[in-house]
Amino acid sequence: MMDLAQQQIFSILFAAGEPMELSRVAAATGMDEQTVQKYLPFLRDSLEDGGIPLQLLVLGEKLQLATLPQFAPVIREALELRRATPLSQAALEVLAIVAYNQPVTRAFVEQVRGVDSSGVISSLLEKQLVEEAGRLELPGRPIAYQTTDVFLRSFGLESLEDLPVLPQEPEEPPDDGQLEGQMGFDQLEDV
Amino acid sequence: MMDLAQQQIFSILFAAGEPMELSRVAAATGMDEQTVQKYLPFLRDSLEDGGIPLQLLVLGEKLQLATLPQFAPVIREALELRRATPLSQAALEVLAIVAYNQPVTRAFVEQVRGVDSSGVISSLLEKQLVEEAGRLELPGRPIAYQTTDVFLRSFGLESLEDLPVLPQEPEEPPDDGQLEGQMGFDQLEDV
Amino acid sequence: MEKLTFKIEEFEGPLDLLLFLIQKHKLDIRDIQITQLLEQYLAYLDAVQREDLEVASAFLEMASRLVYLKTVMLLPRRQEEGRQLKEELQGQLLEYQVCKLMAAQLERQNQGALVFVRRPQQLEADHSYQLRHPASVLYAAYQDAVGRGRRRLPPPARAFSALVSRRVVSVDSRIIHLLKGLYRTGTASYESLFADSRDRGELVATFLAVLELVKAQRITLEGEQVHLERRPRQAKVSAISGREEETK
Repeated sequence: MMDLAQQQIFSILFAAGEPMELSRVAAATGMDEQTVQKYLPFLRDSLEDGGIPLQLLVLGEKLQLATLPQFAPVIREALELRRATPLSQAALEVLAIVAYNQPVTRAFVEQVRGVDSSGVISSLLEKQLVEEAGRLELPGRPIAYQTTDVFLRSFGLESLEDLPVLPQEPEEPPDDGQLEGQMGFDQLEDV
Repeated sequence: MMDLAQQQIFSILFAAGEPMELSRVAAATGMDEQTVQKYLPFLRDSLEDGGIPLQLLVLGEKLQLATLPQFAPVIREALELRRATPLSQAALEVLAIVAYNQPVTRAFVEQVRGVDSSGVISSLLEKQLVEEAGRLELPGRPIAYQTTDVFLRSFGLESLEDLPVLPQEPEEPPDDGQLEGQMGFDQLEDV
Repeated sequence: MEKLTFKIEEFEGPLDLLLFLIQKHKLDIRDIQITQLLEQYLAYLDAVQREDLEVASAFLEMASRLVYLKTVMLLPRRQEEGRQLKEELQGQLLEYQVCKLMAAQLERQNQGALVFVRRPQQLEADHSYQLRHPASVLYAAYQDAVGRGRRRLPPPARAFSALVSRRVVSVDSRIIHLLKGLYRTGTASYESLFADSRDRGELVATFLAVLELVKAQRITLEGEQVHLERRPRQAKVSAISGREEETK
């Protein structure tokens, strides 16, 4: 059973639809941010206890209510939505590059991929998976890109910190032969 | 506690946002309309029992979930705080391009910036900084955009004439509107 | 994976293709044999070209890069440069390999199509922008947007009115125009012939007109100068063919 604070937070998030800054929720309800934060687990419990088929998403500094995955088919049916075409390999690659290196320029993306990527970036912008992040102080003032809330939501992430860890590069071949100019520890100790 | 049928109806209405035909809810969930109708009181009870601050509206043949009136002030507060976000670099650029070249199409803006700008234009429309200015007599009859009074107010301008003057373009094409075949002899003779 | 025939569209780019070849031939990505890789790469491009498919320029660029790399590595005095170039390529391949791994990971995590959110509830609230800024920020933003691309600024909307009304600049009209001018002056600089062309279509028409006039021996080009032939060897201006060039 929701108490008043939970109800206020829930009402705001329901009406906003889009991700809403936690700080704004706090300001509007007159709580401080820590207090709002403290209420989130209780809100989640209330949803679950009431069998309300919604999830409370944390997307970086923002909060959003969304439906549960298992109801996707019935929602899609009712809203007459066509099944979304899955992201192309190219789109996933560009997303991965932007996600792990943001903010990045188009030139950077193209350097990693070795091919022109402007069309892919446009389509990601359109899908709101990436957005502009201003311009970089580089010659030509290129536009930088970053991932969005939609990206976090689409990939089930609460923040960029949750991105899967990059695979560790296998260790360099064992260095039985020291490289030129490198000193070993024993030598150092001898000094 | 909601059962599966209630959860399905709730999920559809949540995602729809707008009022949704009862018949479509029925079709999507595989129930008949009477059954859906029969579930509505139970759904209301579940919302109440869980302290969920939502009401189920029946609008003619349509259904909608909406917030409760007593939460309107806190919702409005939060949504209005949200509006006070300063314009992004991308938004400023699009606005400047529209301001200096209006009426312009989205394609024009995108050609100048070299990047998809549809999202930015929507957000400027919502903020009432730009508005539609009819359609241009071009292939595809694209929508043209122009700046608004809100724009003038936001930038302290009395009229568009007050926009800071851009440096003269050295290669501005002559636009004295000479017709083909009328021009050129004098220039030739001058050589 | 081990398909004998493959299409270029299956690869996201030359790096993708190289990784495929490295994997297929079990090469060591940390110490690739350039000669071997180059052979396979070129064989692949050949196969694609035999199918009459256009090979994207990025693939050709990589081919030339590999050829250059191989050449440099063969030259005893430039082995250091060769080593660096090779390391650069290997680094790029490793980086791209990581990118592909992450893309695959993201794909597994993608639930974008399963989770729905609401559109904002319509409030009677005023959504108009409330902040104030000095107008100079517009000026700065415009400069940023246009930036170095200033010269590539698209023509303003009014310029399209011509396009829409399908304005046609015929080569013939340009021939007459050029001749009229030259009859008065006898000679003119080559560049001046184009001085009054307002758009690309007109430039093209003018250029074609010049070619036609040269071919018909009505004018001669000497360096930068264009001279009118006062005594045409052919009585008629055969250049006028009735053909029309549309503006682009």
